[in-house]
Amino acid sequence: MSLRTRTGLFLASGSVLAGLLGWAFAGLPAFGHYHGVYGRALDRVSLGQTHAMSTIASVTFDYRGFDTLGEEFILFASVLGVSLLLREMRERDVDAKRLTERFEPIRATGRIGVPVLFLLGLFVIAHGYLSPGGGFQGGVVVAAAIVLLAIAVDYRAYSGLAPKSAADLVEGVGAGGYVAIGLGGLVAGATFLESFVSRGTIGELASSGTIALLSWSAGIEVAGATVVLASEFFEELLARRR
Amino acid sequence: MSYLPYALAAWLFLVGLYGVVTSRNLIHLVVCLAVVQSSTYVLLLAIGYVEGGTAPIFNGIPLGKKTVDPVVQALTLTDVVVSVTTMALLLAIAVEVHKRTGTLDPDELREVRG
Amino acid sequence: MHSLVPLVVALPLLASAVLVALGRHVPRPGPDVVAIATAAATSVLCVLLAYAARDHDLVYWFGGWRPAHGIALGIDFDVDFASACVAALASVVATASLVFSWHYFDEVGVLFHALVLVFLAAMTGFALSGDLFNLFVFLELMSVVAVALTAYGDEPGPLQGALSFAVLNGIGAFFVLTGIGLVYARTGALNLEQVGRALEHRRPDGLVVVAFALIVCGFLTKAGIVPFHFWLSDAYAVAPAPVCAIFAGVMSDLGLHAAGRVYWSGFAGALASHEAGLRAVLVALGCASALLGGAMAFLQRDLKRMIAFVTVSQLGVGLVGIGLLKAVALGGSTLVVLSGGLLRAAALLAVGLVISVTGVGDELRGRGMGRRLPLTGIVVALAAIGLTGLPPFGTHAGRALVESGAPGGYGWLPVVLTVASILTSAALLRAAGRVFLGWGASSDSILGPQHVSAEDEEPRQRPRSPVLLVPAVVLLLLGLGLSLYPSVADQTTSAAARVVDHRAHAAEVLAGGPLTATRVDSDTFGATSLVSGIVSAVGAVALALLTLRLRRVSDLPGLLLVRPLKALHSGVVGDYVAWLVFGVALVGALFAFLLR
Amino acid sequence: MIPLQAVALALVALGGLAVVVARDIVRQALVNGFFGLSLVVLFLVFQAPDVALSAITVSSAAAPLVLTIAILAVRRREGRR
Repeated sequence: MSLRTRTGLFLASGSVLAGLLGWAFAGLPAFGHYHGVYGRALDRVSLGQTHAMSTIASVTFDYRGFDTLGEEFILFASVLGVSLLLREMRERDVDAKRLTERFEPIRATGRIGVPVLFLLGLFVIAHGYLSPGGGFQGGVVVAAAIVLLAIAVDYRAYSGLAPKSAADLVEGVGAGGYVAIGLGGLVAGATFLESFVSRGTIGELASSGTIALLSWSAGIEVAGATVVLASEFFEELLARRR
Repeated sequence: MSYLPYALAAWLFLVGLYGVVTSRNLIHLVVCLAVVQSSTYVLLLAIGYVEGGTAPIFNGIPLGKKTVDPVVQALTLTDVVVSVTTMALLLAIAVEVHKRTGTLDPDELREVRG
Repeated sequence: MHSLVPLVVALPLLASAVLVALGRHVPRPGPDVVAIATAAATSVLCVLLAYAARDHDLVYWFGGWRPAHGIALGIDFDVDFASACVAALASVVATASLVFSWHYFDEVGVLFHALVLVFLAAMTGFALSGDLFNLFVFLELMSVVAVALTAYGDEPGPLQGALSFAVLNGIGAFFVLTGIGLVYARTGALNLEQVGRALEHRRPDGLVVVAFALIVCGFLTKAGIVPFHFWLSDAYAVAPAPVCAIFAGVMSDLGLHAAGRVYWSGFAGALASHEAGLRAVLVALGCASALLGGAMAFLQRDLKRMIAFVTVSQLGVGLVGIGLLKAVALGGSTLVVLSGGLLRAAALLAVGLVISVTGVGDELRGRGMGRRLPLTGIVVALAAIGLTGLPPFGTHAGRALVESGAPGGYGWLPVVLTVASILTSAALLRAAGRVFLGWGASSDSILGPQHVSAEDEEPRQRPRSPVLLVPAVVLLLLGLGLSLYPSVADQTTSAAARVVDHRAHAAEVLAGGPLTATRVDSDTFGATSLVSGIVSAVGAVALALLTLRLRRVSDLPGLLLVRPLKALHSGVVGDYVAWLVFGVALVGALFAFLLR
Repeated sequence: MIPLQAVALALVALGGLAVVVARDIVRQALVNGFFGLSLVVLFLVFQAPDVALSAITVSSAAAPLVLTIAILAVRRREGRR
């Protein structure tokens, strides 16, 4: 099809689709007036059952922890995919100095940023079930700190700190750790992903059972995956000209 | 007024699709795809919103206060992660396509057809 | 038995993570052995689950969150016989593919194995999940892995196929997710059975009808049903053969399975009074796929792409089975999916062997190149015969059940299915005759595009380990033999009857209610099914011989409509997205018209 | 609906359109950053701090990083031709 016919076909069917969506959305409860049984039930029982202050955390890592397992492997698999694609075809040699030159302006701020971000990331992972945050958000922040090290300080220091095999190891441990914690429930005689450690006291850092463990393993996986991802893309950029 | 958030979801879905259909650059196309996906965040969160409700985190708020739906938020969290990973994978493919063919224009990629 | 349920997902995922973490330090046969052993163990687990689920579902609640007062707090796996069989199909094909790739790739990193294992887990999870959002998660996981594997090409060509795959399936998944959002807004539930209960009480309005349309269209995109199929053939043409075998054997079938499951568990109660309209739409889509897939398969010269269209056609038959909305036909659909999937995967692995030995995967360029591979040729030919549904082999039992489920007014259905299966199998037989026997002409303008990359490359002959053929033979025998084992047909129809009885099913899942061991005797194959099976087989052989005899397909009368048909498959991702939106709008509008 | 929500909705609506019509990929990457931030604001006024937090890590770190590098990698190869 020419661009024109294609756009025409899209506009015609898109307007039908718009009509359908409008028709469907008219049946939604008015904005702000939702009363779903699932959320209400969880709001009522979650704190007592899971000892997690944040219902989001208890949904993410407990009631629907199995979804999160799938989500973690989506990240895992797409990073494997990127590695497979870019590693395969790359012109090997990497020119490490060019990266630092390229990002000169952010070097100064970066030096301070690295440790601050790193600690912030760990904090966000640790407090996910007490306040907003958790493994996924914190993991990205930790990874951002490591990546900033590459840009702001020295790519060689970065690749020394996060060589591919180490990053792969971290990623595998994070993803496998989630499954292993899930299997821990089975081994303890309960079900997969059932909390098999003490739930602790509400509000304390050591509370909420496996939610904390799962959140940490997600954090490790996300940090590892993001670092691998960033390295692959960096090297794509830094590959020496042929 | 009270249906505007849903209208926004529909708008983002269709506008994003329009971008995907008419795109002449794979990187542009990938970003448009992310716009389509952002429509699902808006829809999910808008569905679970409760007027005057707070976030479902019982840290300092009195028990029994109205909260917004926690489930849709957990779903959206997953959705956001899916979005960025898909984007990274697609961008890697786009870079690879460019490396092999020297073009990013989807209309010029007709090697496999018929 | 219950605690085995999560293992079919957890085991491959864990093995995959271990491979990535440590695989770098393990020398070559190590990762292969680990991956194959894991996939084989998963196959055994799935077969055990199917056996355990033959009379009633195994319902597994993750985290131990059993439903309270009919409200599901967590996520469940609802293992019924059909789902467990589809999961078993996935793991058997994945095992075969891993065995095949051990000798297929000269150099394969550990990442490939890790990805195949994640793929396997995603497929078993998708087959078994009883939760709408969890289905979405596994749908996305399947897509991400499959795209990565597609792009992992030994093919030097552009990655266009991988890209179309990612974009089309991504958009399909967003349609699904929008539908899920609508359903959640109405019912406050994500568990399929709970959704079904909540929707049943009200007349379906715009929200329910559109949500159903969006979810079904999203799953049919994965299944590659016309007009959502465009990405599929391009992806197959690019992906390496062992990966293609998984695509052809299982991945598409899973989309169909999910569509059936979502209808019966979630929407059957709400839409019960509109069965006739719904049936018309779904059967029409199925027939369109069966015929268009057949025609396009017949017009291909690229062998993998040909099998891609065979898949489209066969899944059309599967959709007809689901769309008839009858227990017998649903059971037949499962059987078609199972035996057809095994046969297509076998054919693809055989084609992969040809590619591996000769370096050519093209019918015309490969003419006569397969003479030294007689066994491989026999595998392809037998798979093609099995796909015709020649009694009593292969897809015969499944198709017979589908046809016997056709209500009044659908008497023409066997004719359509017969035509479709003649076309698909004739295409495969023609290709087999050309490649393995050297029959027919060496050029034909109508088959595929004139331009094929690396046309003048010197064909190679590489000696290959005969082990490479073993997985294809095993899949072939399983696919051919499934129908011979009569209790399988009984089991699938009984399982389908339990799915169709959706109220009892919901009670079973949500309340651990009384287990109804419905027994249906499927032994009602009429004379029509025998006739249509035999006619398909004879017709396919005859058509294949005719085209080889004519020397050119383009000499066949009545091929004038071919060029526009082929032009539709333009390879441009924007076109495909436009067609996808067109399809959703069409299905949605038809539903709006018929189901209100 | 409170006015803040209406403003956030309008911002996101305009942002989405702007991302699509920005045909130059460098400009689009920039606009996309703003679109991401407008989504973060929307999530905050929808009382979804968790989602906002992950959206901000994604739209201020992960997405721009891969996008920028992809664009640079393509540009670099174009320059070589």
